[in-house]
Amino acid sequence: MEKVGAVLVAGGGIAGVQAALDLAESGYYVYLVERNAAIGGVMSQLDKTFPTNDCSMCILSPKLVECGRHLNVEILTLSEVVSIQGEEGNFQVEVLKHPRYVDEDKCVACGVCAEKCPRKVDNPFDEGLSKRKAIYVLYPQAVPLKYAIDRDHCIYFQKGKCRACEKFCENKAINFEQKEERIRLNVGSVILAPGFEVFDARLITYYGYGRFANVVTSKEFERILSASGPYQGHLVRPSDKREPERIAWIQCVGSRNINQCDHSYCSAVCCMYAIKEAVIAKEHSDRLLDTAIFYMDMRTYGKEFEKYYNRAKEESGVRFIPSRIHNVVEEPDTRNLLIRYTDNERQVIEETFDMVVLSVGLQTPRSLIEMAEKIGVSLDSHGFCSTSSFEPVATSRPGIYVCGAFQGPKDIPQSVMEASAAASSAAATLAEVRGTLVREKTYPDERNVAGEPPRIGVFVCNCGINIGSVVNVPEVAEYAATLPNVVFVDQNLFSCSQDTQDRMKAIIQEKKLNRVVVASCTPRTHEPLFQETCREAGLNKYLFEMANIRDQCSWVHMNSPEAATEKAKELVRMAVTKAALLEPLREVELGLTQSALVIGGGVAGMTAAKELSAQGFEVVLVEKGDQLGGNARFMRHTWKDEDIPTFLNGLIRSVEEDPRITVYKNAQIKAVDGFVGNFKSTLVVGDGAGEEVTVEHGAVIITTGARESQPSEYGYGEDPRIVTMQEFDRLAAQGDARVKEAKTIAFIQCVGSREPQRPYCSKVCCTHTCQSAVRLLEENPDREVFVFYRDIRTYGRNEDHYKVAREKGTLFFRYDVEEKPRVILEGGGLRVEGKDHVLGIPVTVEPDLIVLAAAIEPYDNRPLAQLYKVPLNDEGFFLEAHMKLRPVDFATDGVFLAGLAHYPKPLDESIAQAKAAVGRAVAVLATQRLQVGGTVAYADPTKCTGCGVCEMVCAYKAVHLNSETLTSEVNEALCKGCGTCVSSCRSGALQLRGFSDPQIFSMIDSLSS
Amino acid sequence: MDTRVERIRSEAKRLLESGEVDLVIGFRKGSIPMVSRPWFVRTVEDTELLHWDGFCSLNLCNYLTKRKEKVAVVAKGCDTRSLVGHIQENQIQREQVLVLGVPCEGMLDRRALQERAEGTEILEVVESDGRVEIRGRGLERSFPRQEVLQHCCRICRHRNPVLHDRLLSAEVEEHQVERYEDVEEIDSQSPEERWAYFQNMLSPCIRCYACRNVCPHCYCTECFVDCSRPQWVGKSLDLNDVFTFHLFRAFHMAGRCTDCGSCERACPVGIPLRVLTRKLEKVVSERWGFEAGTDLEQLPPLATYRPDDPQDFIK
Amino acid sequence: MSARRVGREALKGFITGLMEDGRTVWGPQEFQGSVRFRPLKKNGTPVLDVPNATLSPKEVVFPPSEWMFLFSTDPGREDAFVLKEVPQEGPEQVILGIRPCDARAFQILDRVFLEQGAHEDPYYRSKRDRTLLIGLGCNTPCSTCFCHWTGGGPFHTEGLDVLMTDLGDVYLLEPVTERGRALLDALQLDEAGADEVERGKHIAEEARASMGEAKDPRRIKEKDLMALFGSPFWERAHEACVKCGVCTYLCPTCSCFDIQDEVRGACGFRGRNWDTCMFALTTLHASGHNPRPTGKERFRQRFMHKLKYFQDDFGDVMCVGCGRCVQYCPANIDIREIIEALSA
Amino acid sequence: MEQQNAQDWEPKILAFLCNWCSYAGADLAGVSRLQYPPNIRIIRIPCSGRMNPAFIAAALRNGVDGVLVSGCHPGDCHYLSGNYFARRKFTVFKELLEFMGVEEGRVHFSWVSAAEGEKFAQVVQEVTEAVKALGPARHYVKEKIEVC
Repeated sequence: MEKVGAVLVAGGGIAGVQAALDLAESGYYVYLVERNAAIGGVMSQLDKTFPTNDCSMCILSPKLVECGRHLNVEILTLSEVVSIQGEEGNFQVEVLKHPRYVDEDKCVACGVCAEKCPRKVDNPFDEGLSKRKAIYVLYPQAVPLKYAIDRDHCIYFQKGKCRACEKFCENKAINFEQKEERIRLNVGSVILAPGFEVFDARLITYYGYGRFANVVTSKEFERILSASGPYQGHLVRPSDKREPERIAWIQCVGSRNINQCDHSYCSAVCCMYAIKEAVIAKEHSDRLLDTAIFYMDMRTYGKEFEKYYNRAKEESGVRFIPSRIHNVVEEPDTRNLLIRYTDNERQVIEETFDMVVLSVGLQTPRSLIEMAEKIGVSLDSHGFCSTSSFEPVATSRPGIYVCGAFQGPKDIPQSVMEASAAASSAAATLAEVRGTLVREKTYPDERNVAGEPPRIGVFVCNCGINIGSVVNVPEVAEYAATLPNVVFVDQNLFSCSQDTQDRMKAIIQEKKLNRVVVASCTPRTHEPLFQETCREAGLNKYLFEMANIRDQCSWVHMNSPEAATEKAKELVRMAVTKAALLEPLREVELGLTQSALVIGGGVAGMTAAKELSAQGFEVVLVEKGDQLGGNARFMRHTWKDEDIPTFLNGLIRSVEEDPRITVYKNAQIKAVDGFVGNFKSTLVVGDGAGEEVTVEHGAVIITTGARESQPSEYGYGEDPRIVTMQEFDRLAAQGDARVKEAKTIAFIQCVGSREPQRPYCSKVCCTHTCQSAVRLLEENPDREVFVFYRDIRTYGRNEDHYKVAREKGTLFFRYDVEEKPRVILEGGGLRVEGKDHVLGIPVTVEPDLIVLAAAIEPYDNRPLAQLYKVPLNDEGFFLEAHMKLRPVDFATDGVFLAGLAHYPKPLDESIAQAKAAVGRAVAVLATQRLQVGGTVAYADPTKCTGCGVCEMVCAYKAVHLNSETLTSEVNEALCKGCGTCVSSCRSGALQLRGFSDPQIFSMIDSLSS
Repeated sequence: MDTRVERIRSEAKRLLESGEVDLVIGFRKGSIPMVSRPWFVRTVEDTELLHWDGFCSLNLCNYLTKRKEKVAVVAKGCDTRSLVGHIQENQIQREQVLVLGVPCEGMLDRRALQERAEGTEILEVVESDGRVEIRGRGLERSFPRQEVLQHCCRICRHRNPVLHDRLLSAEVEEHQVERYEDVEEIDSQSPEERWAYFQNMLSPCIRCYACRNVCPHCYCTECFVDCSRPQWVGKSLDLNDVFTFHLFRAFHMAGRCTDCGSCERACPVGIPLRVLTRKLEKVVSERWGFEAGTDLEQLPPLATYRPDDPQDFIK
Repeated sequence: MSARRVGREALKGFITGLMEDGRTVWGPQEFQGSVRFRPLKKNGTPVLDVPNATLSPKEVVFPPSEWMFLFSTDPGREDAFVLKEVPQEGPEQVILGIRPCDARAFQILDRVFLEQGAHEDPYYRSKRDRTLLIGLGCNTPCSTCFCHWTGGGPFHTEGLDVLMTDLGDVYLLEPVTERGRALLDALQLDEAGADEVERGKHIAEEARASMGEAKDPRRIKEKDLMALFGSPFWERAHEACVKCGVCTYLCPTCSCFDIQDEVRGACGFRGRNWDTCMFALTTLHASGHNPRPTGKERFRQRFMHKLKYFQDDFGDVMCVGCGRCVQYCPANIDIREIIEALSA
Repeated sequence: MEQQNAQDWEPKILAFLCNWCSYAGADLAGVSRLQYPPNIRIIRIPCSGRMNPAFIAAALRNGVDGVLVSGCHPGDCHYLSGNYFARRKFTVFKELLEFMGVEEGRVHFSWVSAAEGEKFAQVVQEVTEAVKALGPARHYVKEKIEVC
């Protein structure tokens, strides 16, 4: 069957958006199917994101806009997948598209309809804490920014009359006649990213959610904190809008609970979001807000999480109370909430809180479970999509991939990672039809305007009544005509409408305009559109300038039309003044080497190499040791109990036999030159002097791994019966008597992790210990297994191992870091002395074997970090470009990472991350040419004094001092155009194209004249 | 003769003879009293004119900018701090320069001495034993050295070279003196008073740019005041433009100025410019714990940051 | 008898007398950390008992910045972009206490600004014509003074209208020009006694005698221009120079200026500011080319101009030996050494 | 008469906003129809790191009564660290400008995120009030030129 170079992505949350962008960038046409009226998913509802406290919308919105604008991403909103026929490479997907009742081509989101709509509805985006109209945009930054009618609440649909929206819509965009449509799409692959829903806290009746106004879910609390939320970011409680002084979080609501909700798994994200919410709530509060988190285990297992937890405890003063809360009681008068718990001394304490936040878990919605069944994708016992550890994004149906919370509860970076991994997997199956369905736009030749005096055309927009009802547009237009260099002025009803765009194009050509100013709305959303029009008219797109007389005049000065008009004139004057100084900017096309270098021959590195090869790219794989395999060589089972050696041998063989993969063992990187698309790396192969090999490559993936550390405590090294996890696995595999004959086994957790020298959780140890305990007890039920731990962090579905381990009789003793268990070697015997935290009594165990969960630590990554100009974090792991949304990228373009070099993680996550790195790398490699330049800095060598401050402040290593000439040079391929170097340059040698000193000074000057 | 002079000459001689350096930059006696002149020594004969006294205050780092040859330089504490800045800012390579460090007891203030001569021209100054004697027609007076030091030297905390390859005399004791009394006094005034103070202070400026040109850290090929595209600072003696020049000159010195005092000494009309640079010195020290030119490894304060830098002034 | 006398205590009255008829009287005054010629206020006294002022009174007739034209950039105005002359009339003025060296310097400036045939400078002309110079002889010349090398002397009268001699208790005032005589006559001052005139002569002779042997820069005129220009001497001579503008801005004879337009809002002016050959920008061409690319060329230009080109063109060196450049140079560049070297 | 003028007087305030956070915050204020005083004029720059303190000086010299510079919150910079470098520059420049006699309250700095429309409106309100309280710019303004 013929393969199809298009992919359908179901779900427009962050995972779906990422997958869609990666695929569109690497040569596939994408249908992005979203059941809501706009993409964005749950992330768009969040306030801040852990562990960086980034504003969620701020980091998400650029991706949404990019998606909305991408020529090869077709967004189908209000739509859902009904059925999938066909097979891998060629599916027929049936999509049900619900009517919006608003013509997307005509709606300019002026908002008049919603203003006039008389029907108020609970706003689900604010979790019902605020109202919206029956005609609505999902949220202000929505993509696509188009209104939709909520049929269930629309007065016209319910009662047959009203149609106010239709009456007031200047653009005639309302269409009550729209009908449901069934669309058939032919695609080569499908990616499922439908997301999750939060657990319905009403089901746990004893917490009073739904009955007590001040008991809210964590998701509601996100909206309460959000500046664009129901209370504009003022932290108040729902019952009386009073600022709370005491807030409690109750963890594991709908997670790790089989009594009320049948969810035995851990939802993996709640501990971190609760800490974040507590910290942010404190920041929001003017008074000293008391925050308490009631938990079972704090599961801060991710990168930078433990430090975040520590800071919350130590700096922000968030209280952490290890107690499972049995119920919440409301005080009827105050509507305060009473919580009772036992403290460390086993005293019963009662505390009153103004608010209680329930940290609700994640679950797969029922509708999704039904859909999965219909399309033949199998789910696991928890209702999540079942995948293998070795193919973590492949569903049971070939050609259909999965990412995000549908694959299992997880946080944003993991979802983003899987999204890129799923994109990569989908692309791999369709490699031969890459580029067959994508569209490319062509433009007329650019008119050379050099030497011409400026001929500026000014287009003043009414934006329906958005501008015109406040700002006196004719007056502004008349004024614009008097400004220097202005040769043409026009007024538009809607500048952005298609017909106006066509007219603008004609005018630019007819009047020989060489600069264009549009006075309308915000360049953040509309500049690309008008620039596009300029290009279509044969004008360089940088000869365009905007004056924002809507968002900055009419909308914010509604009651002072004269002042708004005056201001609009000045903004136009400033824009015209700058426009006169605009110059056509050049975007340079660079060729690139369509191959990659992978550094590190562990599972992550080999997976990356295989995946790249599957996508049709040549790969050089460099391993510093003498064999491939990395840490996996010492591992027996995945967390899903799959056999690792069999998988590993297969992988090594396929890598070594792959004609597109060149493997260098005993090799290291010595020197690196070049930049994205055009790297040149020099390897030294072999021992001693070694042979030098130069590799040209367009991208590099760093997968240098990490290692188990050598414990320095608990008598390690003093007795052969005290071993590390990795040693334990090896002994067990070899059938060593120390394991085989051990009757009593003690595990000690957090050996070297979560300590000052390694203030991070090693992530894999708890699950490994629980899994090992189960195996030991299965082998011999008479054994005794003891686990000394601080928090059991069997996140996600690994909680099952913890549960089974307990059921099989493993005894768990929690210890405090100040009061660690002690290992005593005496008279040839081993003894572990600790304390049972729950009962408060001493515990002594005399084991035959002690297994230490030794921390995972990075190798010395500094040399490599310097060569590729990428950063490390404080602990020596590589630091990605953005912890939330760019988990496998570096800030340096063309360099990616995966596996343990990034942070400790289990095999399936390493594999997913490796595939993700490939997904991102291919987005670079698949483009034949790189477009660089435009708004970039440049250095004037005659002014440059070579002080190097530009180089020091550039986050992208785009500026460097030429050691010969001692003057700075800007690499346009690396420059992102922030201008930090420019303003740091004392001698004025650096300038930013499009935002140069003369241009900005001219605007300042024009304001005063 | 001062043993330091002998050491300077003999080191210079040795370095030139051995070919270790191509050039030695030091001082020779000036053509008039209370002045010394930078002296560029390339031959052994010329070493005989090398000199050292209480008037060797010019910052010789000024002459190192973008030199290509191997050069030895006679340097006081402040000169070496400027040198650290120069090395960090790639104006010279560390390997290229051999520092003949001279621990400094402070340089003498020519203007203060002249004032003490009460109208009589000083024709000779003799330094000995912590005292300074001035002589002229019918004039013979002597003062404790400490009383007639330059202001920058009186409040200096780095009299010993922070960087040197040879030390030409025993290190002198460093003093943790209060550096910002005058700055704090201005700080305590109202904006009106401060505005009036600086308008008054800057009004004699003739824009001869001596302050800029004697400063080792002002090495821009084109100074912002000379820039014509855009020419945002006027070039006349309009006090607003003069003010802007001094404002931005000082701003460009933030975290770089070592308070060597060159600018103030060079100013022919006697403007106390250092109050501006020391204000910023105080800011970078209080905010970021930074002291210019004391650590080759520490990035200049405006070329680095800490995520938790103080930001009380930002809404 | 034409010499007059003013008792030290009567100086204020004398100045008040000068100010009648609306005359502006410029005199040396403390100005922050320096002594500058500034218009005297009513009842103000000049500082006459210090050596020479930091800046020469050149700034009275050739200000550091002056507006020449005004214009509007408002396209709505009919006269947009039309240059309009800034009116040049002003009051009569007297420079009181100008030293003989600085007065000689006015003669040098006259050659540049006035004696160029058709190219007379109206801005200078206007101020120069209404300025009378009452000079103060130098009783104790400084060690940096070398006016006698350049054809002047501590009591040299060339360029002055009146010579003033400090006799201790009394100032002796001797007219030099007719304008000077008329001014003194109009003021109805006491006539000086013959002994006072005699004492004045004696002080002048003593002052001259205290100055030591003069070197003669006129010998440089005889030297071959290209030989001087190409001399290896410049290589090392300029090394210590930091290329600031102190020497030229303080020099009473330097006359370079730069013309600049400045627009503020919808109005602008065309003005001129002092400039100096020490700055690279002075000769920077629009193309980016600079015929004096390094400090050496600029340094050489200054001295060649003063000591050679000007002499070749006008017969005199463009230096009056006031010694300011020697005194204020941050790097101790001493023009006397240059004169010696070039004339050797 | 003068009293009358002082009451009528409205300050002119110039704001420099980074494209990714504060300009977006201003947009959100607009989208949310938050009303704030009309005295402010906005110049968009890519990043607060682009902010050259000379722009502030130029604005004041040109007779602007107040200046606001706003960027992304620490850690949120679209260009990773531009705002951190900007913060250092602003620290030094503000201290110096005020030391030399420009009144505190003429020049303001803020961090406004893309989600903080409300905060943007509030900052503008505060800045406008602060500048109003100071009265028209007097100190650092270049004298006007009159041509008859």
